Amino acid sequence: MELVVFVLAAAMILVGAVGVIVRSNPVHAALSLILTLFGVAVMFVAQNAHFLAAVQVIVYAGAIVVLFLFVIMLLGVDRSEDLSSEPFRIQRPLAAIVGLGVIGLVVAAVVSSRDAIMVRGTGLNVADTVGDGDTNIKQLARSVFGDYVVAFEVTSVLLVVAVVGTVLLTRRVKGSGKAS
Amino acid sequence: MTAVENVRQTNEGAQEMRSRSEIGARELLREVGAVLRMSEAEAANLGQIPVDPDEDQTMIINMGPQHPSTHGVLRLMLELQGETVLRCKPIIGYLHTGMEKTGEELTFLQGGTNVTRMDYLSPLNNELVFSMAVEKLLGIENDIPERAVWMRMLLSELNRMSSHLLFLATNGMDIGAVSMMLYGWREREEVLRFFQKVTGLRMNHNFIRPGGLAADLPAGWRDDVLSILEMLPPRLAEYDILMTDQPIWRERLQGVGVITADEALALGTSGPILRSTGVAWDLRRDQPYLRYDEVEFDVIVGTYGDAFDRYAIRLNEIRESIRIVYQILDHMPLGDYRIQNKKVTPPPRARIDESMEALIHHFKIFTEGFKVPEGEVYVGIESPRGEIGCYIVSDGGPKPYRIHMRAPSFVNIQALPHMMRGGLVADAVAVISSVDPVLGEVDR
Amino acid sequence: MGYLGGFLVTLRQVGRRNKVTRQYSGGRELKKGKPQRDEKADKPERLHGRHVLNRYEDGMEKCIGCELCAGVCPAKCIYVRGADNDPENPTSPGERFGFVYEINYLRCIHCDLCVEACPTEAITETKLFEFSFTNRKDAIYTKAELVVGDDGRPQQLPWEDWREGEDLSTSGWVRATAPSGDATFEGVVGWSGELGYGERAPEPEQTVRDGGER
Amino acid sequence: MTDVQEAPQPETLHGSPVSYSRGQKVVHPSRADYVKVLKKLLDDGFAMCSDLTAVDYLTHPGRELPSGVDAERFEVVLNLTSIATRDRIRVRVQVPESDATIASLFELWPGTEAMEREVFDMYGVSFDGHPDLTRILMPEDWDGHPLRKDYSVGRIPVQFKGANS
Amino acid sequence: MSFLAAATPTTTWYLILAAVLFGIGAVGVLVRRNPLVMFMCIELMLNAVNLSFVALAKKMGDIGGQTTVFFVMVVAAAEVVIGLGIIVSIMRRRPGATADDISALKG
Amino acid sequence: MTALLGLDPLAIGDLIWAPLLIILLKVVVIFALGLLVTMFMVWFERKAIAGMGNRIGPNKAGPWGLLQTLADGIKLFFKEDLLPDRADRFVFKLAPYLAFVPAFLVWSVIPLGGDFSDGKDGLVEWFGQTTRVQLADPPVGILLFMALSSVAVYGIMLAGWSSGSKYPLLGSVRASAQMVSYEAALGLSIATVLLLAGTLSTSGIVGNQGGFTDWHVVSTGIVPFIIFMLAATAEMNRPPFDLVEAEQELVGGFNTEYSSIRFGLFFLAEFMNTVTMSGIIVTLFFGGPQGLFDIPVIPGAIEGTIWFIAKVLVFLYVYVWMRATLPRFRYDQLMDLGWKILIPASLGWFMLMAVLQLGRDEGWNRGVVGIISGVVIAGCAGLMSAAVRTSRANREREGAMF
Repeated sequence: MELVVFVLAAAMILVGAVGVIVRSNPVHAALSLILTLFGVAVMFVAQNAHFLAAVQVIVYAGAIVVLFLFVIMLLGVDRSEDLSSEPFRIQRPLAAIVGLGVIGLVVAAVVSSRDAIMVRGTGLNVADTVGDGDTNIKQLARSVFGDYVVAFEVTSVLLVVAVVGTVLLTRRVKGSGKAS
Repeated sequence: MTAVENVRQTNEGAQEMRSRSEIGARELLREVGAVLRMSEAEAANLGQIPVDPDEDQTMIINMGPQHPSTHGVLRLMLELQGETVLRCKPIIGYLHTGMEKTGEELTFLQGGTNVTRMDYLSPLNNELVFSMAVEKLLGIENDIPERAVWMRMLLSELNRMSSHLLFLATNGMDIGAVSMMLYGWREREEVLRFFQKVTGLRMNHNFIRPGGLAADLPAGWRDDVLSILEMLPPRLAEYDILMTDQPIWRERLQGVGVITADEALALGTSGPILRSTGVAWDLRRDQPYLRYDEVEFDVIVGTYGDAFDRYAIRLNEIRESIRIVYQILDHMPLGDYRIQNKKVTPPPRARIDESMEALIHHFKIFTEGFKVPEGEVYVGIESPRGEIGCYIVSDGGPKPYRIHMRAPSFVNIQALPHMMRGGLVADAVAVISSVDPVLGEVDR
Repeated sequence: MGYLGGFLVTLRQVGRRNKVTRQYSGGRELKKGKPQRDEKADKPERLHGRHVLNRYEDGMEKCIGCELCAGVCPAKCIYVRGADNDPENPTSPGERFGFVYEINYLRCIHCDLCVEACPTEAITETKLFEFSFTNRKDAIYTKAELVVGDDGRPQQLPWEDWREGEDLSTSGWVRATAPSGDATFEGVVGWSGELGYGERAPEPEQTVRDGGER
Repeated sequence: MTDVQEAPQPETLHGSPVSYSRGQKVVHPSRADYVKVLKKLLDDGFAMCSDLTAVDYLTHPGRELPSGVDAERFEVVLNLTSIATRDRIRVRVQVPESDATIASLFELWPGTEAMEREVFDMYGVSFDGHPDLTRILMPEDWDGHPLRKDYSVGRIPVQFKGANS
Repeated sequence: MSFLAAATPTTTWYLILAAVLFGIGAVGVLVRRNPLVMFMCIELMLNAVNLSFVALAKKMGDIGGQTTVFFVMVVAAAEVVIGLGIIVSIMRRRPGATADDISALKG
Repeated sequence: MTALLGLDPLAIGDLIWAPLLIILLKVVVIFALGLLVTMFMVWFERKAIAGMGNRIGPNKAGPWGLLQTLADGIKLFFKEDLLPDRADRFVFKLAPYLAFVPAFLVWSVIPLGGDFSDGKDGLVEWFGQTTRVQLADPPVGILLFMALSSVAVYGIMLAGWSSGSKYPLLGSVRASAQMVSYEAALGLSIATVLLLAGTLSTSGIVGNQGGFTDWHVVSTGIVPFIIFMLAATAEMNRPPFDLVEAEQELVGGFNTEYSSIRFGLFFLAEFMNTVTMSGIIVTLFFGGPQGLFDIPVIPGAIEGTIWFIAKVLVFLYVYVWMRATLPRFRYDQLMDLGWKILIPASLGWFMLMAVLQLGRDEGWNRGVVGIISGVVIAGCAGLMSAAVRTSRANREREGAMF
């Protein structure tokens, strides 16, 4: 059963990922990205990370990709990009080589070090065994607001900075349009 | 340049709004209303900017002729930046049926059936202005029986109510208050039911004729009118609660579609649009016709010239009309409802059997129509939408040589681009609604 | 109040007795023979509807083929051709009768000018306006369809939806008996008798209609 | 039967003859004086141009005009309204067929824009200086000007069953 | 059902999947020129990392992995907001800009 | 695997046929119920709004027009399916399903009934099996709802974009901005509930609301409920926030180019959303299937469902009522309401509740905590309104951009 889930989700992830890089239309690329994100969310559930799965969908699919689409529509750049022409002839083969190289290296590292992965922490509380549905969330909350509370605060600041920065970036002062 | 050459130059698409890269600065300036809105220096400054089509992503969108809120077949070309309206160009003519040409083919007796179809929301006012113009040409305008005059006032004011009620309905609908739509129609229905009782038709009555009216008021008319007058005020109070007091409603209309008094005058607008800018111009009071100088009523004016003022003016004009109708009920005299002029009015049916002369008159009026002396005349009255005027040239025959109707909506529509500029698409809808154009009258 | 006041207004309408709309489906008969639940709006006396050609009380047709109605029609929707009566078996009391009489209802605007023009009160309008056609031919009513039946009632054609009372008084009655503004003719009947109805009473006098002397 | 009641001494307004039609005041400026007279009328307080239309006098040439005004085929008719004095005045300008052009009043009353377009559309009278002289009611590719008297009315025969029998 | 139960995906499977996803994302960044799509490819790479974090968190029994993923998501959101802001302001000025035009940022 | 199906007690232990059948039955019944309720909702809305407009409403198909929706559905199904020339074919066809599926999935996490009295925790005995009257009860139930409602925007956005037409495009741009803006207020108002409930599971949230005073609408103060109600209305494009469709402005917005059954799916999704959103409101704030009193005669297993339906009906009526009464907001007013009022208010209220909760846990003096937090919130509100005023003044000074 778990295998079925894995295979289906992996297929979603890979098809989506390939779609992102081969679909010429940005909207289609964004749709493929959603497919990948959903696959990843399913993987999260299979790994007992329910909360993250939900957040994955809410944040990534619900906000980030919506923003992408919003920008695409706002700018009207939804015309298909011509993928057949390339500015540097060497770019694509090079990219393929680099990509394959990265994949190969990481896979090799994973395979060679698989025995080195050992149980380090106190273990994940899983609802099936504990019998409390919220256990994963509680554990995560304790971690975020306990051990990593400084990181949490810094991230909040980062978000605020991002919001303010974006507002400044896109604000159009009257008269500045003439400058170009 | 002769006219014929000019025609050849205007090819398909000439009416349409063109993209900024295709037009010069002057044309652009005119379209955004520079003539009215900006100081010369400001306009000149604007004109010097080279228009770079890539600089801003604008979109030209057609609102209409098939759009739910363009009140028929009005077509607006809007240039949008995001949702902000930069330019607007009204394009009309989709309902053009050549009524002025048809009017030249119909006798003065039949003419009523033609003009009544122009502004189909206030048909009685159309008939009234036509009849008054014909009567002026005939020289009988002072001989119209009192009862006919007061009946005309009664019908005209009731028609104003029904027209304004429909405005409230459509305005509510355009802003998204769906119930208001039905309430407006509901109340208008009561008025139309009275019209149906009087004239036999709900609209396009052909009831007000040159020389008087087609028939007398039916039995029980006073009770019917009174029931309408008693029904309306509480309903209007409901509208106040539903819309006037509603903060969303105010937010949607206040400060939207603003026009100043100078602009409104220069553009020739009349009626509630002109009055919303603070100009108290109402032909009923300022150039009294019928017996409007004998009744008491207030001319409702606005202050800000925005869509809310125009809404409030129409709402309160219904109240004023109620006031007038009460006075009409008090005044309504007995007597003839048609002028006793054998050339204009067909004889009573009972006389046909008695008198050969009456039969001849009957035949003459219904086949050839009555002849109207040579001359030309313009009569303007206050229709619910503004000044409706009738310009008739007669060559002495039974048919008008030229009949021209000054349609208030046709003129008012020109104010749309000036009111819409800088607003959002939703504001554009509110503005169209607040101008309340009737396309039958615009295109004629 | 502000935001919430309107809610009371809308809520107050719920359950109101006199609905604006009525149970009406365009005159379609759902089940043959069963009484219809559909109701039509009440029609006032003067309503302009489909025309009829009337007959005298003795069954003679009133139309004399004078073409006044065709001449006055602003929409040019009436076609009349008169013919001489057969002296042995006259169709109408006069010399001539309407041999061909047609109205094209695709053009008729129901302005009632024909009714006013008719010197013999031959053409009047009933209160029926629910008649629709699926082809242009059906829209042209010939004399055979327009003329009243032997009981003086309009013929009820299969595609028309007649209801109680719609064939009773006709629009022409008010205008034809009206004094055209001439006070001396108020209350005078100027209307010849009709098959099925006899002579119609005149409208009440103005003073009565206006609710007493003023 | 005449309705233009000439005053004992020809009345003029801003140098143009004035007549009265059914008691309504009518000014008859020449085409050359047209804009000038109207500018003066605007300054006189006629702030609103209620109506602008035209008449084609092709089949009715013998109409009454005050002396000094030559009848031409077209006549552009304006109705001005003064809000201040609650007054109306009518302006009739003769426009010859051979050169059916007249100055536009767009600069004086921007509201004449649509009305002038309508006159152009219906009569083929051109308005010099009009910013956008295109057809307004008729389709852009329409031939001719429908309200001219030599433009036929056109008829669609009404269908009857017995008309041919 | 037995053959399905026989092969249960281990952590290694997840890690390899993450590696492939990361590689695809990297290739996308190198190949595509539309800045928006490049951005999406970066999201792919981030997701690959997230996936491996979660897989390892389960394997190693440490909630810290999931915590990290949580932070990555938040940072990703912030990054996207800023990135899209920049792209919008560039594209407004020159529609059809590609990644090559971002050199305009150098001012 | 149990993780995927949620914590239904049926699924714990060995898979045997009877529970599996019950699960399947539940899926079928709840899906059918969803469709049925939606059909009823369409009829109900039309009938109720007709009443408010002094009309009769649907009255021909079936008794009191009950089958009107079915008739409309059949009609839509047999209509010609139009595909605009400039449409993006694949996305155009995909979009209705993207709108439809999430609307139905939310239905699966709402507790439709159950016996919450005497610590029974919503479990009922049906056919000898203990189960919940709820399709699935995942530990992150309410987050699932959030996720699905944020996915639902794709159907609308993509429908507008793929039509290749301008009005739908405007509609879809409006949709995306509106959804993103109101999602935040929605989430923050839910957070207040979660703070009290201490769980993300929907049945857990219901279980936390025992008596009337424990209903979250009371215990969180009424503010989060009002915010949720407004944000939810905006989230599902109901009037007065139906800018996405706004037939008076955008002709129909995103679904302008849709016809036939594809339009039907959008239509269905919209009304399904209304129903599910009412269900979520009842679950979050009004104690879900928990009753105020015992209804005599009726067994406890069904009683909860009756209460649930009654409460949902109230909200359905409120939605219809709002549609009949309120004029539509304008785009900028909508954004102002979302960003300047709802989000700060929900955030402030969340902080207040958090502080009060903390105070309760730590045993602080309630009055002091209340006063201090009140002062802080008032200060923040003052700052906020000052900022809003300044920006409005700036905007007015700079005027519309041309």
